[in-house]
Amino acid sequence: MADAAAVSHGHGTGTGLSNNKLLMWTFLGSECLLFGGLISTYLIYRSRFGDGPAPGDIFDIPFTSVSSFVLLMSSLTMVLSLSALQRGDIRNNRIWLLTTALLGALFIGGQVYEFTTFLREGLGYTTSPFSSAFFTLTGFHGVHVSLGIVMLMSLLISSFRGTLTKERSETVEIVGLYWHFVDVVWIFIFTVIYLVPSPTS
Amino acid sequence: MIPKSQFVPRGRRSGRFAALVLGGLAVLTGCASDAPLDTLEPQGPIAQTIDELSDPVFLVAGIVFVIIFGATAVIWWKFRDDHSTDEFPDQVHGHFRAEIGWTIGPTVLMALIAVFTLLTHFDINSEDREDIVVSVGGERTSWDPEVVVVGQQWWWEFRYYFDGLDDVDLSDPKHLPPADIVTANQLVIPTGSEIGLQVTSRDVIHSFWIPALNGKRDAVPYRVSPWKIEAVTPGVYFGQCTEFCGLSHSRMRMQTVAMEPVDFQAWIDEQVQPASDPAGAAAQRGQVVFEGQCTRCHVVNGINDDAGADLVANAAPNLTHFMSRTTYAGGIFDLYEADGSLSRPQLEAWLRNAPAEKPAYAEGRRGMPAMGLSESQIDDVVAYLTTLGSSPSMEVIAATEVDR
Amino acid sequence: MSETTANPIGVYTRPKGNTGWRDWITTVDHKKIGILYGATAMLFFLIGGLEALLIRLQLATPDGTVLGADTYNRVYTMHGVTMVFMVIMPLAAAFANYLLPLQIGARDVAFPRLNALSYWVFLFGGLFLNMAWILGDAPDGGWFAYAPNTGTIFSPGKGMDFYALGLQIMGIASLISAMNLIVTVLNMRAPGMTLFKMPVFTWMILVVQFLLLFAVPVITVALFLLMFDRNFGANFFNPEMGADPLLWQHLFWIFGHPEVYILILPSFGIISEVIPTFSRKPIFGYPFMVFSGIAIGFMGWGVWAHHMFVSGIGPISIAAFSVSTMFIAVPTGVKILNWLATMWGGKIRFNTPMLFASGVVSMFTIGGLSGVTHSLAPADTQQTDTYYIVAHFHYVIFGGALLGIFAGFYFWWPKAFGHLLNEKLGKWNFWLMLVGFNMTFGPMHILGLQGMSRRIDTYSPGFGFEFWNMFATIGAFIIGLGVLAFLLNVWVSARAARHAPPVGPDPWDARSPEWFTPNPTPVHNFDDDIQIEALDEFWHRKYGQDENGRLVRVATAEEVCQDGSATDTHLPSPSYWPIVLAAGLPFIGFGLMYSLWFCVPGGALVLMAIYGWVFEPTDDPDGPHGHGHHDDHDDDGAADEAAAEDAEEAPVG
Amino acid sequence: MSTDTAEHVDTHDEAHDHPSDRKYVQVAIILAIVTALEVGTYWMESVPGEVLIPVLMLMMVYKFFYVAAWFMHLKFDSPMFTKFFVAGLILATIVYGIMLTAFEFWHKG
Ligand code: HEA
Ligand code: HEA
Ligand code: HEC
Ligand code: CUA
Ligand SMILES: [Cu+2]
Repeated sequence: MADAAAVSHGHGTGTGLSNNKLLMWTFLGSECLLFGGLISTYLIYRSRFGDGPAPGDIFDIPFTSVSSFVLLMSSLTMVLSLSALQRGDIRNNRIWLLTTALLGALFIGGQVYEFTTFLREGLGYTTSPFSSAFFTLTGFHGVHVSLGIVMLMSLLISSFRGTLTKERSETVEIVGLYWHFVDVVWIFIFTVIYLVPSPTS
Repeated sequence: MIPKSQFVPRGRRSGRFAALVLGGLAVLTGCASDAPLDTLEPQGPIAQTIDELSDPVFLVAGIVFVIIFGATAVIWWKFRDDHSTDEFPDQVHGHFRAEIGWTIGPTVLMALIAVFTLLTHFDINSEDREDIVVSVGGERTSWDPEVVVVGQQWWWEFRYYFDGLDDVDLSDPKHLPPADIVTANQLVIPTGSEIGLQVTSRDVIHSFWIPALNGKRDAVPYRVSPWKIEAVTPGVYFGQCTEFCGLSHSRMRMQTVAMEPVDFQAWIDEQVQPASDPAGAAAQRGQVVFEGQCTRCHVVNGINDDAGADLVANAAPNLTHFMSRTTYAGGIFDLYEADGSLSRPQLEAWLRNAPAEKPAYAEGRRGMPAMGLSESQIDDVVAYLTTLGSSPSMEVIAATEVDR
Repeated sequence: MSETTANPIGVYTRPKGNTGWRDWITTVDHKKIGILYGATAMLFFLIGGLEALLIRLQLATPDGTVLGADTYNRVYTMHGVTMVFMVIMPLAAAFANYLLPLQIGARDVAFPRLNALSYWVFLFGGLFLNMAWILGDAPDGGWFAYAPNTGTIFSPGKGMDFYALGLQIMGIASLISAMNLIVTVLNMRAPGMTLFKMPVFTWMILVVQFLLLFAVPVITVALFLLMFDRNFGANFFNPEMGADPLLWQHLFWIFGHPEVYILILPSFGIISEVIPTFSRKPIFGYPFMVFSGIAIGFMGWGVWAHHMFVSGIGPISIAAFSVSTMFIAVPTGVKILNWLATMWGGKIRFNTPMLFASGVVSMFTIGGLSGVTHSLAPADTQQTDTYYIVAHFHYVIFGGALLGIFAGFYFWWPKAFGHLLNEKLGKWNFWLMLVGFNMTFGPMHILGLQGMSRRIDTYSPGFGFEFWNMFATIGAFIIGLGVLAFLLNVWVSARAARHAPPVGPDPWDARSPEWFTPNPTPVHNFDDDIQIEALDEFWHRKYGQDENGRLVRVATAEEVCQDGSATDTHLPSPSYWPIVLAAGLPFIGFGLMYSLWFCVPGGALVLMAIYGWVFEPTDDPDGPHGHGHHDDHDDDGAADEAAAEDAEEAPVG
Repeated sequence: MSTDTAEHVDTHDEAHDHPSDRKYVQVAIILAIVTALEVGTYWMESVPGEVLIPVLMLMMVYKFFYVAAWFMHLKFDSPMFTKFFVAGLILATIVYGIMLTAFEFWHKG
């Protein structure tokens, strides 16, 4: 009877929206406050680099631009994979899922490279409030991307086991929401942290 | 003795009244004169300004409370179910106008209070200082009266720079530039002048508070916060560190000693003198011990300079004029007995094993360690310490007494 | 309408899954979870109360020697942390879990397993934090843990690590349950129940969940930064390296102020149910009640720096925050006056729930008014960090939140356990608590204004503090007697109920939809969907108007109530994985503190649980774990991912 | 509401108003162009900060909402989702904005 109720009273009562999707959106709303806090911390500390390297000295804008671009494009491939699945095109769905994961991995690779370069140039995690805030913010973002990759790989596995079907495209959509969110956070970070001129020592 | 209070605050009764209503216990308040930290007994114009804001608000709060509570009591009584009828009460669902009324009413009331709050707020945060002419080492200077207040675990340091603070770099509280006067736990000010304070800390956050003279201001490490203080009548005004600062937070007190300007000048004259070599064999032996053991932390002008102590805070009380203070160790011990003689057993106990007298993490380089002195060494060091500075007036000594 | 009934898989067989401890640890039933929350929180309440009694013993006389400075600092810190995070919040969660689905006419919450997860995470977080006592290093930095006193230099022990990690873990619990309940309220309401037909309690809980949703991440950030400072040498709060200690204060209080409304609003919700019922009138001004709750929720975000009036932020900031704080009195005042107006003209029965609710109205007002006196920044420079503040917040928290929760206990006890609590003991409970409470905290106003600082382990004679401190200590023990009366009541009533007839469906002549179910609530909640036409639907089915427009009873409660006889309702199946997942978190915590090796079993547990969770067959907990016929069943798959992500990300970072 | 029926209805609806892959690619191209413009400012050293920063912010906000609108489907999905997201965003912006103000961030830069 519940089924009947759900359908027939759909508009009067619930929102008619999927629980899962709503859950993901509430979560993303919450994440805004998390990243907001980290970004603000960074902004407050970006000029407090002590004797260590300053952000303006050390950022490699061309390099980061490339990896930002990579992440941006992964959003495209993500949405393409969803749209493929919604059409029932399992093959393309898999291809785009994999591409997305690879692009994400490429981004993470770029971040690892960036971090090691910074380390070599004398910017350790404990060097200054600036360095701590920088690594924490971008590290948090990196962890989010990495978790996204894990989710994408799980989807792929699930797809190969035959359980990721057109009917379940919502799962892909929800992972996609997460993925795009991580992307827009980076859009923010890239502009505000990298492109806006930073203090130099 | 120094009169405790001639400064008669206005509007006090209402505040007390409301406080009592809030406490719900109207009868039994203690007499305030034995409460040296009382916030409702302002002794200076700044505290007075605050009091004049809060008293009426206490009153308003008291009235609101009486109204609400009265109404509640009436309702409870009048509308209790006395089983006299089976009638159902009217099923009233609301009354829009009434509700709008009691939305707007409090809004207006709060807006009114807000106006006065802002006026007072900007008043007590404004600077209204006038230069004071003092003579320092025989030279007359015009001093913009500001004192640097430095908190550290668990005592206060006060630094006087008679050339003004414009050229003094306060950005690193652990390495402050040498000052004309450095003292501890008792802030000495002249009466009748607004004294600026620059409050900072060397380790964790503390809070500087002399309730009779002004509200509090946190001492935040590596931040310098302006504050001010003013006393009208000479006296000793008590204070307590009010931001939790670790183990001995409760034992971190301070006092403000307000003096007539002439007395203040005399105080300056004494304080700017460096220590001279003591007379007397015991004191001389004591000095040797002191130089061997104590100067690694403590400064005595004329013996060692502001070198920085072997402590997390990088500082221990400057002892050059130790005897000119009436209290020590964060203002928790009296240095003198009521008759003006040295309170020797307590001081000896302190030198024997300071952490036993006042909890500290001495092994963590916070607070004064047990120095492991022999009893005769302690006697000698006490003899030496008594040569450092001259004792204050009996008035000040008497006014310091709290517990007796 | 729960998602399981939407994916019909398996029939819940009552006897099998419904008895014994196995059932309690695997349950996903919101009612059981509610009870678990409540019982756990009451246990922590005894611990927190014991700590309070120790505080009072130490302060009873000047130069007290009961605890010593070091222990005292740990005791009061743990008292604050315990009471806030492990007592009031979970008690509110207990009511929210138990009642919210019932009040909206739902079969369960939207994500039953996530619900179980949030309880277990809370429990393990709380145990983890209290483990600090056993391991000899309870946190000692005060509940708001101001930096840099909480850094490794000034707090070298493990205490503050317990604090940071423990709160972090409990934050995960709050966040999960906030998301879950928001979705539940939005999506699972009974047919006809529009948002503005929801009971006020549900509304207040909804507002609280939004506050949690947005406030928890802020303290999460703060705790992460603290943890990185302490464990990995970061420089967020190390002023010597150029950091600013005020950053911590901002982050903490951006969370902390919404937090105090998180503490109070559930209680406001509870008494908004109790007062109408016992006044026999509808709530006065329902829309105002709802909107003022929302307004409090909003305004609560703009006032945090009133905790920082003396910290040295600029005068302009102080002025702005001072004024914004004052206006919070407005929506709160609307509530108080609307409760009074609800009682006005009513026929008030002073049963125990109503006594407690009336206590809230008057006692909270005292606390609120002292709050207003703090909001005047200049006045607060005298008040802050004195016992005047301690008086304020105990009046709002104890006099507001806790008394309200006790009102809820007495009111809904029959709903959960099928019998009433004893009225006589209930009155003892109430009066002892009320008198003791006023004796304890009333004098603190005076002490504070006389200049007694808070967080001092001792005071000297001569400051005028002696009398009232002794008085307050006596009061605290009277509160203790009140608490004992409650415990006694629980026991006595349960025993008495064995021989007494059942309470029947409607002991209070209640109003809201949770009373459509029989007492105690059957596992499946509702036999049938209820069709909601109005606020107070339950009441409206019992009463109508006769030809003269007079109110008359048209139906008995038995006629209106469902009889709980439905047997074929599809229910979510129990699961092991929530508890397993949660059990992994403390290990990860220990790993970060002692040796990263502990993280291995912790992480393994978490991973195993996530895997198990995702691939769990949903019909029978004891059945074979093969792949069933409902492969497509993954109703909270995304939720799992979100949760898993939190769970992993939070402690590992 | 994840009944099979509801889901079915959902997908059905989506098929109607979801943009085509072509549209997605177009969106991506626009995003790429804006990014290129943004990065381009890096070499414009002569532009003063007062001009540069607002322009950068504008482009960032544009990208941000463009992704949210198209890739996250907020443009055609239920406004409820937008509300959650925007609520978080606005709250974060205001609250942290005030916090930065308290740190005098805007003066000191
Ligand atoms: C349940 C929790 C709770 C609640 C609801 C409140 C409610 C309020 N609080 Fe309180 N507060 C705390 C818990 C709470 N507080 C805690 C725990 C602390 C200390 C933290 C710590 O330092 O450890 C604290 C500290 C605190 C401070 C900081 C004090 C300091 O440390 O210096 C301030 C300052 O403004 C403040 C203000 C207020 C105000 C204005 C309200 C308002 O919401 C109150 C509004 C209610 C009323 C005003 C009463 C009813 C209204 C009427 C009857 C209408 C008519 C009234 C008027 C027109 C005035 N609170
Ligand atoms: C959130 C809710 C809450 C509650 C309910 C309470 C309840 C009580 N609190 Fe509160 N308290 C806080 C929150 C709360 N507190 C906070 C946040 C702080 C600030 C901490 C800080 O500064 O960091 C604080 C601080 C605080 C202080 C100040 C400490 C200081 O600054 O130095 C004091 C002092 O008296 C105090 C006393 C009490 C008392 C007597 C009770 C009583 O009401 C307690 C009543 C309960 C009992 C009496 C328990 C009864 C149990 C039994 C009788 C059974 C015996 C036990 C067993 C069988 C195991 N508390
Ligand atoms: C490792 C550092 C250290 C050493 C060595 C040390 N002290 Fe101290 N001393 C302190 C500190 C810190 C305080 C402040 C303690 C407090 O108030 O909590 C202090 C306080 C005092 C005071 C009280 C000062 C006041 O005005 O409050 C006296 C007197 C004193 N010390 C004497 C001595 C003598 C004599 C010696 C050597 C025998 C000595 N100290 C060695 C660190 C030290
Ligand atoms: Cu210093 Cu408290
Ligand atoms: Cu607050």
